Amino acid sequence: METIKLTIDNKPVEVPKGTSILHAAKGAGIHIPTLCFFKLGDMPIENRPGGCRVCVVEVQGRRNLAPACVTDVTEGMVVKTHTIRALNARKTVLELILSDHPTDCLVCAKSGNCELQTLAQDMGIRKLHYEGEQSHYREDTSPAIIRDMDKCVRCRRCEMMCNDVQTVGVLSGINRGFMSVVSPAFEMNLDHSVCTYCGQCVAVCPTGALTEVDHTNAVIRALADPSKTVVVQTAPAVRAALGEEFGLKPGTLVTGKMVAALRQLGFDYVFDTDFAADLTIMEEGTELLNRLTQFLAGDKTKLPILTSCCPAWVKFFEHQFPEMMDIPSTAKSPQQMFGPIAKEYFAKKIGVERKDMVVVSIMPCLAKKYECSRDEFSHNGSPDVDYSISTRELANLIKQANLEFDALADEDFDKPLGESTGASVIFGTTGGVIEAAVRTAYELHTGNKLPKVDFEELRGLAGIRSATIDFGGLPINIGIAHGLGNARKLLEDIREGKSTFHAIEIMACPGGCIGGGGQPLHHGDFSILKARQEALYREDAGKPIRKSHENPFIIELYKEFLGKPLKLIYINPSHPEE
Amino acid sequence: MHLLVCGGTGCKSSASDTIVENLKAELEHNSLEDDVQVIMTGCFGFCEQGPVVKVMPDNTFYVRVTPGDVKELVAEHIIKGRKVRRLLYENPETKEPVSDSKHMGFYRKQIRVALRNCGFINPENIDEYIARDGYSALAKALGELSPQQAIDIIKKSGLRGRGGGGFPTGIKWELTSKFEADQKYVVCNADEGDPGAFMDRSVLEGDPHSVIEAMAICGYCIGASKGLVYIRAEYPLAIERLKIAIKQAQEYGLLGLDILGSKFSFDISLRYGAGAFVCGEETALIHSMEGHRGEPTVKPPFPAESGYMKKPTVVNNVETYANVPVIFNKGADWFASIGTEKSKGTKVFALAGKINNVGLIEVPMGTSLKEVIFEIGGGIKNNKEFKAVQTGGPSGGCLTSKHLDTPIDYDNLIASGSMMGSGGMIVMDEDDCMVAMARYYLDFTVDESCGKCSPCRIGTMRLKEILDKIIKGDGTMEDIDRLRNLSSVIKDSSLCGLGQTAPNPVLSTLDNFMNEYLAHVKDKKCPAGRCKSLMIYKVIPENCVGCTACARNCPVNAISGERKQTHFIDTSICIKCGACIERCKFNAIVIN
Amino acid sequence: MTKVKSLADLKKMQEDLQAKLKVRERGTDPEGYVRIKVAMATCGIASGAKGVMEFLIDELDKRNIDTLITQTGCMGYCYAEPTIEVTLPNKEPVVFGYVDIRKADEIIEKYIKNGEFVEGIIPVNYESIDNN
Amino acid sequence: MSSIKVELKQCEIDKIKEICQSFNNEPGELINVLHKAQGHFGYLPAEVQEEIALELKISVAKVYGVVTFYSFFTMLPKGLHPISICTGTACYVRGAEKVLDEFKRILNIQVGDTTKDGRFSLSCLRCVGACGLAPVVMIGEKVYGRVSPDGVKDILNEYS
Repeated sequence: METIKLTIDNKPVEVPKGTSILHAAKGAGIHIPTLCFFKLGDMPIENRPGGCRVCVVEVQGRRNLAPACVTDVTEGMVVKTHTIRALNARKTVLELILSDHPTDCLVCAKSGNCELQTLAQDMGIRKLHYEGEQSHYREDTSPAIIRDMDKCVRCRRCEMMCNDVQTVGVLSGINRGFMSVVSPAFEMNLDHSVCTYCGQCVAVCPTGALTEVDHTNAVIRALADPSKTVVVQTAPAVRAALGEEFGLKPGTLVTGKMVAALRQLGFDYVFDTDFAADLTIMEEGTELLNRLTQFLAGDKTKLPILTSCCPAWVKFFEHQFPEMMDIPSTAKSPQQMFGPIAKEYFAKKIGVERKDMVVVSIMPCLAKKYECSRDEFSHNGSPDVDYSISTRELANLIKQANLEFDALADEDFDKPLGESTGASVIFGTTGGVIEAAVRTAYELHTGNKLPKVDFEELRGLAGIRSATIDFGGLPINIGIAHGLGNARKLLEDIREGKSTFHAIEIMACPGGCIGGGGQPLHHGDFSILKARQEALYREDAGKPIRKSHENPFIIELYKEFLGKPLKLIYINPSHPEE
Repeated sequence: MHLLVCGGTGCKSSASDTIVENLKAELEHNSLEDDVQVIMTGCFGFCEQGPVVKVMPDNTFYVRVTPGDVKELVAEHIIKGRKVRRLLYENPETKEPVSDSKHMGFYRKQIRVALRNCGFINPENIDEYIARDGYSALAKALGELSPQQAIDIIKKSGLRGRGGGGFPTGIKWELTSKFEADQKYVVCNADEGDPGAFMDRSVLEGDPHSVIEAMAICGYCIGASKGLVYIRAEYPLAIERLKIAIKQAQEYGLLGLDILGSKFSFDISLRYGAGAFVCGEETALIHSMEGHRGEPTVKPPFPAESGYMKKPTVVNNVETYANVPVIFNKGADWFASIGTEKSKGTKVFALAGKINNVGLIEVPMGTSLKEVIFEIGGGIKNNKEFKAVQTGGPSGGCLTSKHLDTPIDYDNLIASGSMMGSGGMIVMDEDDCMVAMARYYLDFTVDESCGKCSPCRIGTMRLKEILDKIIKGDGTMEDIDRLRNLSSVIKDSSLCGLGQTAPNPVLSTLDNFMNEYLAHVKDKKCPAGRCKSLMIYKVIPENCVGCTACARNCPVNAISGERKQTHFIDTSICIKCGACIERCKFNAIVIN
Repeated sequence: MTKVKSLADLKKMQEDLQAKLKVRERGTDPEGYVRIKVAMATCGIASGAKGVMEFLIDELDKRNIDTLITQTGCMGYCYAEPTIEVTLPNKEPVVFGYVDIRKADEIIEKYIKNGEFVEGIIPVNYESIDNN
Repeated sequence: MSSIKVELKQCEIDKIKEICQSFNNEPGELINVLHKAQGHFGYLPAEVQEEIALELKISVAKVYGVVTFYSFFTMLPKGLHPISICTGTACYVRGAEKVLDEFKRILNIQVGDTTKDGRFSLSCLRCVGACGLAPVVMIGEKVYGRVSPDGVKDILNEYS
């Protein structure tokens, strides 16, 4: 590989051709501050509009300062990152940005986690020399996301996520000059747009401009209400990331501590969405087999089947591929399967009326907030799931309850809705749902025991993956996509009749739920996603039961309550009131 | 026989009116009034040696004529047919008197190269262009030169981009020619955006074929078969004429497939600007042509490598292209013989503002500001005092009398704190406030900033706010320091040329007119009397006769006083509209 | 319209057209046409050049003066718009500025008919490259 | 950008389709399409932008982003006689501001507004390139040069 030699702050550096000053400096242990720059892990996507100008450095012989993030190194380049000229420019630029930013840091949702705040601290800004008019925009509150564009720094990361990564196309730079900002068309509210609430914009926003709708107070009120039985369900991906909010290493599994914390918070029953994930596999797996049978009988329209457990993905195809609505599975998502099971089955079991039960879900996701607010998921105005809070909000609740998270002793989920298999744990990562489905579908279809439950060929972090699984002589082609942009490619193939897949798993967020919009911010560092993913596979490997259909409580649920699968379908939702 | 007397403002101020009267009287005296006609003309552009009298048809050119010379002129020249040698113009080099003005072309400060056909041919008729050597440069390139040889001619000519930056055109073409690609593009930037500049519009309206021909030559040089003109939608006439010209060129086969049997194919289509000054920046322009918001991107990659549709692209402006065919027809050496060492050829300027001869002029590089303003431009309107000339539009600066002798070229203008820009030249007089001028340009930049980078988006707003504060009389000395620091940071750290040059109007006025800033900040006065907040309207009791005209016309009833008594203006109510001053016939109201 | 197919074609065409144009510009046309060019760029049109051109066309026709009137681009004298250039047979072109209808009438009556100059002449103040 | 709501008739939708097709429904031609659409409708209401987005297969947000970037595009219908005051430098130094103030005063509207009767709308524009005639005002296609504040009333009277 061709390399380039240069010096940065008097240090000789040699890097491959095409490296930016920013990366070259990083390799030499020199950390140049950035704001708009954002690199999404291993994906070939980088946000470097060169707009914020916080990373400007002095390059010998150049007329003006160079933005380090978007200037490639050249042979013999002499870079100085902290001359008085560069420092003054950087500080002045930051002061300018702060001069068009509200100073309500103390009560900002992003405080402590705000990149702008950190920059101001690191650069020792103590006074704003340039104050003046600030740009103001209407605040926009949707079921999942709050946009407070007064806090926008025009880094355009959200725009990049929404358009380039997710291809949803809700956001665009609008207006010009001082009043330019990122917004949906006509500055409409997000809930009037085709936004999927995937929350990836929130996940990358450096400031408090994009935040989740916070339900922690509602949860606290419910917990404090003695007339309510409050049930909580925790999604698979939460346990692999929650620890990061308390300073634990990425990939630390905190399932036991999380259960302990939830109990301490006062939840009456601590259950697991994993249980519902096993249920999903039963429903979706059965549907897959039914459709496979019809497919093999000659009805080629029956396959591929697409997973439907990701609400952002569901909303995406509702808006973008309305003519293909019969392709996805009709199964509800685990969160929404859990709701009615808790309120109709479990509540009866413990003698609590539906109206006195509150179901809270802890999700790595913001779209789940929207999902539980959908009309079809409520019964006479009472939602199946009352509140969905993100991993970040849970961490906040735990902090508010003065719990020393790290010191909590591990505890177990309650029964019966807390019992789950290894198959359901891996729902939290890309490839996990389809692997869980394959484990069950294989055995149900062939009637044979799987020789090996781990399907390495379905794992990984590549945006689009495929594998062929031998179902006892019947080759089943599996496709996997995460990130809606990748999903779009697979869908377009289907529309054009080019797809050869029988089953496709789709997750809206890069990495799947481990990279969800409600997770602790990973700042584009895919090593964090990898660590979370490995943690989930570890938990799966350590489970005594690793196939959904072998979950004894699931078997009992069907026996006692549901009867046969295909009751928890998505479209025309019918409540299991038998 | 005709006697043409210069009626330009300069000559008029040195009694050319009297000369006309005297001439007429003298002719009448000699009963020659029917044979010889005295005509007052427009400006000869020779104010330096005015008043000027030209005798037709023999083209005798008399300079520094006084009313006292009239008798001799008539007696000698008209009656006896002998030229008055002492009044003849002297060749500055040979010191010889020049009797026939046909041989004194050099007095003319202007040479029309880019504008050679403007006002000469019918722009809607390709035949007239062809008759003026049109398309022979293209024919020469296609028939006799390799692309590299053609590029070498442009390089040798020393032509630099006329759009502002002054990048050598030949090098730009050469760079683009070296990148391999299945398609390349030739782009003409006709989104002339500097307020006060209209040379590109004039070229397209007056000589569209020269741009078309040059673009085709460029296409041949770099290996492009497609040309695009990015033109302001606000220029309907230029668009119309360009469309006609393209159609005619296509009909003649001078655009299209296999031009002049050379196997070279080239065609041109139009893209419209939509009112965004930043699209003058080439990357922003390219994004706009692709249907995006006109936001610039960081260079490199330069358009030469990755431009329109990510293909190698040359972007030049209209005036640059207009020079190209001449270079081929007259030779690179000829072109390089005009101008200064580093800036070759001529430059078109749009001369406007407080100047007598507002107009479009073209002078060799190296001409001084003085020659442009006081000779070609005929000096300052209404005999006011020259204060400054603004060049380079919102990216340029205000130059003062100390710069008048500076030869105009790219490098000198930058060294003086301004820039060439596209060629707007706005002249200001004593009534113009330089702080308000700086604010005017910042207002423009704030409006036109795309908003992509922070220093430009927020910084220009803050600059404007500080200037507003100073204009209102609330400025402090710290504000002046803040203006300086902020300006230097915006220049140093903005993404594109718009931001990098936006502070120039502030910096150049700070450098050249600090006294005006100080007057606003310290004395709370606007020396030019232009900043309303700093004006106080007062009645001079000695002059006021109590006619009540002012009070009756005051829209806010700020003036009180009995009839035939001295009036009084309540400054707390006064809105400084100036209605009272206009109505007062006794000069009894003044502004402090 | 015929296509110009080769370099030779263009040269031939150029010669023909140049000859024609020379006739026109130098006013050596045996027919003795008067040539008028009206500066019709945006500035000129905004100042009323169109009206002046229409007036000239109508009036010269009415007054039986054979004239060839064409439009052209900006002559550069923005301060004096509308501007027109009049070339009488065998004479040098003369540019007139501030030409409104009244002035146009005066130009027809005095200059075109009798060769008498009228006020408003704008001396050509630039060098054309043809002379170099 | 403020806007008004309209309902497109079928023939208007067809017109938009026709405009888009004339540019081969090429997303890169968005600005040309918007020019033509504005030429036809006089302005670009949200509904027109949505239809264009649909035809060119790009997001509405993107269309809106482009519309709001360029000052030539408007989402509000202009007055019957749109008045544009040139605020280019030449006009500025020759008193365009005072002329603008006079228009504002007489029409009792601000820049960007339309009079209640819909007859006049007021806007500023960059240089029209008629600096020799500064200050310049355009009403519709007609250019008025060397306008003084006193002359504003007479100009407006031409349209009453």
